[in-house]
Amino acid sequence: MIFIVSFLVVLMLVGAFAASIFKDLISAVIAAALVSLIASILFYFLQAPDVAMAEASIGAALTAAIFIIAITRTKRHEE
Amino acid sequence: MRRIISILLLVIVALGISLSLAKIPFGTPKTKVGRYYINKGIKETGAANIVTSVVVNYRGFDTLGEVTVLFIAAIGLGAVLTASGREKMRKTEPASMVLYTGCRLLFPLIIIFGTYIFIHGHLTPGGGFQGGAIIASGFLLIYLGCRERRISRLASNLAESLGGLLFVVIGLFGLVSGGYFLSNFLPKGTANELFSAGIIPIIYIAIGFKVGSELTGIIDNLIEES
Amino acid sequence: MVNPVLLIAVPLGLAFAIPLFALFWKAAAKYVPPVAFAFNLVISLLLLPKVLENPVIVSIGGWQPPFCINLVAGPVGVLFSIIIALVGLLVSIYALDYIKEGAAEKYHMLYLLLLTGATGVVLTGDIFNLFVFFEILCISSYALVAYTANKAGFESAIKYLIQGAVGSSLLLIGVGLLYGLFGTLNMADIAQNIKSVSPISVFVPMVLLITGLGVEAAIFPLNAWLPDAHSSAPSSISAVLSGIAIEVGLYAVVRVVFTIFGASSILLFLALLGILTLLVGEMCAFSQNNIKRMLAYSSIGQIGLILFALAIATSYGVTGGLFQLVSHALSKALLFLAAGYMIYRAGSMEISALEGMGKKMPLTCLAFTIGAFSLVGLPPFIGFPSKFLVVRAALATKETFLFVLIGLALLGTVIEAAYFFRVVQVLYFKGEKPNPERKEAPITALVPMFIFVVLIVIVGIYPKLVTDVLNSAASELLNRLDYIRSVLG
Amino acid sequence: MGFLNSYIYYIGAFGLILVGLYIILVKHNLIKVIIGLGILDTGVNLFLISVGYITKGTAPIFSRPGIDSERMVDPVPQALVLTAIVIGVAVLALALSLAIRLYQHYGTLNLRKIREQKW
Repeated sequence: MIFIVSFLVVLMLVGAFAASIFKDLISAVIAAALVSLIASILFYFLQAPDVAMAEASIGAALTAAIFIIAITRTKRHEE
Repeated sequence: MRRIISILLLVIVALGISLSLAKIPFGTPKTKVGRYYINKGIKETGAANIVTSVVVNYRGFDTLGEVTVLFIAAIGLGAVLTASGREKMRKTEPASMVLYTGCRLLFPLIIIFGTYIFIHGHLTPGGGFQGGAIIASGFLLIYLGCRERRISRLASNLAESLGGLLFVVIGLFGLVSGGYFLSNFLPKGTANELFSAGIIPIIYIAIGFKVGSELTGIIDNLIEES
Repeated sequence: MVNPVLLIAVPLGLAFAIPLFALFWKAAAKYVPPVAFAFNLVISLLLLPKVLENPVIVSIGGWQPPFCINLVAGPVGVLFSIIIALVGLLVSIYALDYIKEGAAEKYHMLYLLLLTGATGVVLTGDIFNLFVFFEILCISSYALVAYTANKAGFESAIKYLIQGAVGSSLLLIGVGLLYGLFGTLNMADIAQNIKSVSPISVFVPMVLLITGLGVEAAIFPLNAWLPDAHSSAPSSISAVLSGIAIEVGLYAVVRVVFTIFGASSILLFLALLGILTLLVGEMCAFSQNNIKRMLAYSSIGQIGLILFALAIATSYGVTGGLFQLVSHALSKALLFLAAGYMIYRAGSMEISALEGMGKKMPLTCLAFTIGAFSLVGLPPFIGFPSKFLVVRAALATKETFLFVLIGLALLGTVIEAAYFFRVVQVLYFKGEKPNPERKEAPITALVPMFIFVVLIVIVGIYPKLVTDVLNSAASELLNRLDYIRSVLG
Repeated sequence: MGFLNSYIYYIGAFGLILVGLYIILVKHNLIKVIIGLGILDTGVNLFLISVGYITKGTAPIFSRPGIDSERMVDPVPQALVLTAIVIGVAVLALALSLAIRLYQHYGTLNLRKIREQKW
């Protein structure tokens, strides 16, 4: 169990770093959505199923969608 | 330069927080309020899901505020994006047949699933926010797959208003009948049944409609070309 | 039975109902905020005599604190809710004609919700609930700053939003740490147990809370957003942002420091911060050519003075600080309202463009002048007794450090006087045209300004009218044990 | 191992908070900054939930009779986080709408170039 959790935490932090490094904003948003998704799994491990559901549906899915809509209406690449 | 200063700042923040965290060991019970809710919650509110009883009943005022925050965001987004006053247009390239049919088929299922989630909020994990978000994602699918369809702005505004009003009116009704704002004035029933927990399911249904229509409104406003 | 929860629930319900009203009558939206604030004003005034004897504690949902959210309508809360309702009512009357373009219905909803959030912040007795109402206040002000829909509005709004969002995240971390340490969110309950853990681990959440709330209160290093936001918003919104929003932020800081933490160790630091805020604000205001930016910087200066007075933490000091806060709320709201129509007629925010306005719009300019004189602290306006009380409080402490600081504060006041007199001089004694055509502001603007002027003059002449309330408010802030006892019983 | 067991969630939460703050402080692109705000929010939420956890706890739901209520995790932080998630998405949506409008006016999202206002 602890190994799975550690692996997920490391993956999550890597995702957060990737979100800061990627020049392509869509990729950065996907990385940020990955962070939210892993956070939602961690919420589930922490016995918070309500929060896990909210994070997965609001934090990961909808937020990523509105980010992508906004990026298509602005510019895709960071200068 | 800016980077170095920021990193120094972050190090200070990290040190400070870790200092305080030493007194909050992970995994040990440390709460008195939470314990009270677990021990008394099911008797006092009738909801099997303690988180729901905390969200809707014990800390219902927070939830009222939270619904208001989302309402503000929806209005504010509308004010920011439509302020130019220009006529709205949308690209209407038709989606492919498979996508179109798939979306039409999935949409009702998603709506039913979302409704199920918020109606059963007091029994199982989930509730108004999660259900509302799922409903909004159903509408997002419609926006992406069936592009010529439009959601009636009027209907979504009405759902928003009525959901919010219902919440406040139930609260005020509790004030009149029970002496306290948001007090649970309906019979509690037996736990783990659909018709139980007094006002909790009603409020969660109101929240579900409100959150669903607000998130849909946010997506709608963002997706429209202005 | 008058219940303080009505102060929050009724305006919220009305705000939710505005789209429904608009179905039947398009123009209904703009009449809802005046009605809501008139209701709030009546309810708060009815509550006032009762809370002067004993604070009214109501719990939401019918459980005992700390197991539910409770509202604490003490003298401080009711004092603030009266100010909010009063300023809100007058500014919403002003906005009836002032707001013409854009999505007016949305403006009125956001305006109503902004001040409802402010009322919630001052009444709540629960730290997380405070966070939620704070977010209502902040998010509606982000949207309203962008309401003018020009470059400057969007830019200021996004800067304000980013700083505000970071601030509220820090606030939330602080709340989380407090919950981890004490297992409760009720402010009185936390205050009761604050001594049971080591001071070091309490220090970190305190710093986080002060930083988070300080962004909205515009305390010195955290106030970069304020001049942009307050100068790009519509003038009616600048009036409530300057007159109410930052004061409410300051209230939250003071409530956290005094009631929850009972921290006497950082008071001198806060006093120093206050004077720094004051000097920075006044000096920047002095060098501005844009009248709204000048007023915004002057708000920073005034907030610094209020923070300094509150941080003296004697009975005199806190009374003086609260008095100064009331006087700033009234005077600055008046100044922004008057400036709004002056800018509208002149077509520019530059001070030089306002030349000769004193002849074109004599009543509006007179209101502006009275507001300016009151803010500087000239008798017989409200600013004089309040500043006098602050100075007296600082001198009464007999501490050299505070003497030095109050000397600096007086220096700031001199700068303030210099730039306000410059504007007044431009209004009346410059301008070539001998007889320009007169075009006053509409009656919906003149009436609120007139009421503000009347209040400023009356309270300036008879400060006794408010000192009773201010004294009991100060003693509520200073006696945290009474607060704890009245909430937890 | 004991160290990991007791601190891994805190490490994750504060890692996210620090990365989020770093993005906000250092990056110039507005959308990037808003992504940073989202990551910061997630980190704060994860921290709040980990505060309420009890080792070997169960979810605070009486889904069937006879569940041991002694080992239920604290429901309050979960309620707070539900609120915080919704507030977070509200702020993000508003920020993105402002970003769209700024792009229409300035043609760029670089915060260094969006500098009409000065001190």
